Amino acid sequence: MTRNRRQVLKTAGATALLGASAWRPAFAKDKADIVIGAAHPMTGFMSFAGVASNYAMGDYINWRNQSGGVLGHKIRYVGEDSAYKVDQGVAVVKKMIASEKPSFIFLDGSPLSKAVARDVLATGTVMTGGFSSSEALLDQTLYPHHFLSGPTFGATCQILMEYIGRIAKASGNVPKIALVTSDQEWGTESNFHLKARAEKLGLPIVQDIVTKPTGVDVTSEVAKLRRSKPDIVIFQGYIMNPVPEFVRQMREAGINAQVMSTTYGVDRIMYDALAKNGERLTGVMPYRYGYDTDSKMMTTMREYVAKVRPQQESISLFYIHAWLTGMIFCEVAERCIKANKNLTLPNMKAALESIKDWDTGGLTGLLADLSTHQIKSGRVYSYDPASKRMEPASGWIRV
Amino acid sequence: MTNLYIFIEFVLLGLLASGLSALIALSFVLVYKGTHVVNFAAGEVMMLGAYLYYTGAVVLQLHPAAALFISLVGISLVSVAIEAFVLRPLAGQPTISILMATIGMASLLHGSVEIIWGQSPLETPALLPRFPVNWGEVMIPGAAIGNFVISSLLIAAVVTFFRFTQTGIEMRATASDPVTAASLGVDIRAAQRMTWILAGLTGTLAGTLIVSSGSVSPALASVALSVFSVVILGGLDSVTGVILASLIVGVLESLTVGYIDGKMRDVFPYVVVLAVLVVRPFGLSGTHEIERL
Amino acid sequence: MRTGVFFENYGAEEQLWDSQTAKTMMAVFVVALYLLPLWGSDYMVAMACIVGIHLIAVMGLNITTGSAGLISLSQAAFMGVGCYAVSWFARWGIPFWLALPMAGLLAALIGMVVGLPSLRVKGMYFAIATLAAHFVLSFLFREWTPVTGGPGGVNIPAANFFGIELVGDHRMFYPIYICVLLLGLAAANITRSYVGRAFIAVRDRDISAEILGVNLLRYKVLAFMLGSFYAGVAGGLLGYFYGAITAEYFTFGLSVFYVAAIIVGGLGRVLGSVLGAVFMTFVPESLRLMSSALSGSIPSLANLLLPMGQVVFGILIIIFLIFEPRGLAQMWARVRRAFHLWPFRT
Amino acid sequence: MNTPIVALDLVVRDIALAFGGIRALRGVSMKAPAGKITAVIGPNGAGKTSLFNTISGFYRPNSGRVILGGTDITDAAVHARAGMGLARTFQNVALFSGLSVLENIKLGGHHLINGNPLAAICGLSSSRQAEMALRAEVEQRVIDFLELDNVRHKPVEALSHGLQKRVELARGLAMRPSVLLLDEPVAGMNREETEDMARYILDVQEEWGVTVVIVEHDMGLVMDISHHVAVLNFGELIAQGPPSQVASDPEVIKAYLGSETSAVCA
Repeated sequence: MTRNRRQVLKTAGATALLGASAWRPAFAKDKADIVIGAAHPMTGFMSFAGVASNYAMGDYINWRNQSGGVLGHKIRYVGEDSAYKVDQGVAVVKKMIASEKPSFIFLDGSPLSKAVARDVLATGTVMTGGFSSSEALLDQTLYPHHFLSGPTFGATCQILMEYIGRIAKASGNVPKIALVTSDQEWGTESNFHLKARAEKLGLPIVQDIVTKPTGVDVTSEVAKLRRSKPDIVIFQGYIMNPVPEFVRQMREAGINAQVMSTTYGVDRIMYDALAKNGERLTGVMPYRYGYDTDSKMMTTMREYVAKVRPQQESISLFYIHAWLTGMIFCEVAERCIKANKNLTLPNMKAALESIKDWDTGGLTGLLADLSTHQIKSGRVYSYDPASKRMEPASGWIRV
Repeated sequence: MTNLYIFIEFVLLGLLASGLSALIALSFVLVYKGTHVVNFAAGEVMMLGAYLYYTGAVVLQLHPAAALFISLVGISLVSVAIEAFVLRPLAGQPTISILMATIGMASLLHGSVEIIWGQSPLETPALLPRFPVNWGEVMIPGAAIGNFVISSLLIAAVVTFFRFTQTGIEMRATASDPVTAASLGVDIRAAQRMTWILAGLTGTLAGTLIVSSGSVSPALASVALSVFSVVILGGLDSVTGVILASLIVGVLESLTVGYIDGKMRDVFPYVVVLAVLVVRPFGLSGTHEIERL
Repeated sequence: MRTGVFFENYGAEEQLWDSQTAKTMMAVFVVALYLLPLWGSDYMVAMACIVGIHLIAVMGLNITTGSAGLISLSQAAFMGVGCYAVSWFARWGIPFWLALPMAGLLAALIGMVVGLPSLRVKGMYFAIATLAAHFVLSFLFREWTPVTGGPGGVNIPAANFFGIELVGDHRMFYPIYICVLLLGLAAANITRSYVGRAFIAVRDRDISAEILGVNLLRYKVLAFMLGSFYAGVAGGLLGYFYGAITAEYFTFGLSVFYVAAIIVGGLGRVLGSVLGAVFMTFVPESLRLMSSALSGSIPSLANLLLPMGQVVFGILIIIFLIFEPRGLAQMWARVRRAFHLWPFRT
Repeated sequence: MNTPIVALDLVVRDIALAFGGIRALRGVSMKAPAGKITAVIGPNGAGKTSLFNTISGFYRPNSGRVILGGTDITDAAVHARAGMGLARTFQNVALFSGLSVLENIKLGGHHLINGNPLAAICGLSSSRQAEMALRAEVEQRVIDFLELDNVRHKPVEALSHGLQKRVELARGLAMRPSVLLLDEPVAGMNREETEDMARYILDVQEEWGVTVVIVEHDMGLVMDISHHVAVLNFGELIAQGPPSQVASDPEVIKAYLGSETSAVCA
């Protein structure tokens, strides 16, 4: 039994390898398409992000193709729905790898990124990026093929704390900080880094509250917060709810602390909802906002969206994130082709890590450095009731 | 001294929060009493009601009260439909079938809501004025009191309805012994239909109260799941039981947040529930079904 | 073509497959299935692996809920137990073929701990009690970071079979489907032995069963533990299959999915589990494929079609409950009979 | 496997049973002699079925003992009593709809297969053999005996009420009982079915030598087949003895005139 089972396994393994390495044309010579796949959470509770990211990748790739593709290579885009379910996502990715032979795949978050890592590595010809800024995904032994199109949660928190620290130094009085964290990876990881950084800078964390992700009733939490009379309350791990209600009750309870957040928590849906109650959000954003006019790539983006989807009224963080990821995919491909190398993982990894002072067309403010598989920069913005927008409150900070 | 105040405050907040959960729990109990089904679609019905309220108040620009009325009417119709097209055909089927049917309903409603209104949260106008209360060191936020008062009034209304109105009494009769009730000329179908409507209404009111302090999103449905601890603790078929249980759980949650950790908030009640199950399998005051051969 | 079945002795009649034809057909099917990695596309193999894992969990639930009538809403949670278990066993260098049954046993053990208090109540009350168990377990998955890796989840090193790294679907396929076969046979044995009879007796009329000599508590706990064992093994395989897993995977929704599968497939029958698991996995998948195919041509319609999944799921459940309460297995039986009697009866 | 059945006598002593205020049984003492047919009769609500349920352990008596062949089983676990030789049928048919006729009958032999469930799950030959042996015994000693061959594989719902009652009897016999309690074995049967059942009961008692205890309303049947009759009224034993004697007992007649005049036709 065992022996012939082993044989079967061997043959099976062999066929698998064949399947993976079947296509191997001297890539640069004939103008083969570059295939970019994506598993977006287009349905389910992350759909607001997934729909945007799907549009973004499609838009960017069309735009790029219209302007000549990557050194004459056309780019083919395959976007599918993962519903933010690991099963479905994995099925999608496996199918994609099998049928489309993509060189790059956009993934919907860390659970999926982790779950497909092995298969992706096994192909040896695929690089992945996507949502989630979890530090875990930078582990080079497990995920050498993956990169983050922005700073890790940790880095963003670091930026925020640095900012608070500077203000404190300038004004001379040390603010009392309270953390309100949603009980999920993004929240807890940020929470950890915020605390670590605060300790380093000697900023006192007076309260550390953890809520469930879909918390509805927050009265007890506010009561708890009230006792510690914070000057700054940092919300982590919330796209929107229950922050507005939380802040509203804070005010009723006489807490007039400044409200802060980072990355996914500083998008329009959040600052608009807060603004409705006359609140002014402050937070770290790794990119420029969609309405920013100082970035030429952002202008291009806006114009393209206006052309293909006039009904889309704003450009969300998730859209920018995916668009930038598309840019990075193409940049990696371009560098490989320039060096006349096939799109194998080692080559692509090398290309990625060679990206040091890369102009993202201003999306990231500073020139991007992806040598560590992430872009460790961001800027603090503050809501301005006059312009009804988030306006820069600091310069671009690299950590 | 302050410590005492803190304690009082958390207890008070817990008690006030229990109003809403009692209201939701009530909608479970009504259905269980009437039809011996745990209605897993309760959360979705609640959510649908809230969305109807949103549609009325925001899309149609109606007065919140009018919007609420519309959503109540809408939910009554939905409840009737559920009863007629899903549960009536399944009458006499084993428990699991009926349980699964309600889960199917839940999925159906959830999907439909997402198709119609999308998944992202939508702003909803406030239904009640917010009047925060300060009492010495103790401070009660705006929404809490209003919600509690309204919910307790509603619960009281439902209870009186069952105690004193003809329909209510007939419904109780049907619940306890359908055959006899029928033989005494009670229209069982009507009674059961009424049960579902009533459950739908209580759910909708709870849902609307919740969302009227901010925004509505499909996540609202999961609130019903978190009320299960109350339902088990109180006993599936005991109104007084769940009222008592919701008070206990409310205080428990509030104190957990206050003194232990917000993370524990969800799970702590369930630990208590499992413990209680060991001692009182049918909850605090659920009736022990007498076995017959 | 076979028209009827005749037996020489009782033993023959109680065989798993009642006739030579059936036996050969079964054999052909099994062989074809087991050669899938050689003829099937990568995608087919991948889907087959996922279905296989779900199938194991479903077979387990079909013992607990289908045969013994204990409605369990915590199957996914017990899968989680199995998954985290193998992540630890792997760390201790225990080979996967030993880790899997151990994971099953651990899940069964925890199943017993949960079962004993819950089994004092019946029907809905029991269902809700298992729900409580689900919440407690999934809380532990999320929060007990030293053991479960918290929200970030755990990594499971690739299964290693005497030097062969079982990475990729083509290699994971065999461990999965060997488990499917073994556990499937076990389930079949249960249904045709006194154990299975006792389960059904407990489900149909527990008091009468007790008076007829069935030890109620013993068999209820046994049924619950068996279900948990299957879940544990499935969870273990899941871990090896994905290599990394987060607590988000083992949701209440997944447990519900399994209950739906046994209802759609057919309560208390192994065939029911198979049909249910396959059907419930492929309906949403095909729906997704359809919509993504449409999204090319008619984007607007596709966007509408995408969230249809839940709606279709719900409608399916209800339709089955109302029109085919005994599930696909029953339909299959009818079709089969129709074939055997053809052309004598049409 | 065909071990002969040892008939035991069943004795209840001063059994008292109360549900809240209602006193269902008030110090009932009676004896069902080994290998004989004993009938328990009495008007509706006299406590006949309560007595059966107490004997099988479903009700726990407030006082009094149940003694089976000299051993006190009052506190024995309900399921354990099957192993001690106590079998019964139920007033309103209690067959398992999920099982075929054959499986229902085999379930009676559940306590005879005292193997480890794991053996069965792994399909070890030992447990397969046990199954086969049970099947063989059931086929030869019960199914043929009660002429159920042609309905073997039918689902129980498909059977007539009369047949269902017979399957219940078969299941009782499959338990290889020393004492067989029959709760209204002919309730709801037509004349013909009743006569068949009567014949079967007699055959059981003669060929198997089992102690049979019947609760029955049908006076005709009771007087025809039973050797010993006990009369309950309002939870009290008002008479017992041979049928003829009991039938003429003034107490009994009064009790029945009080309720069921029809009964005196005996």
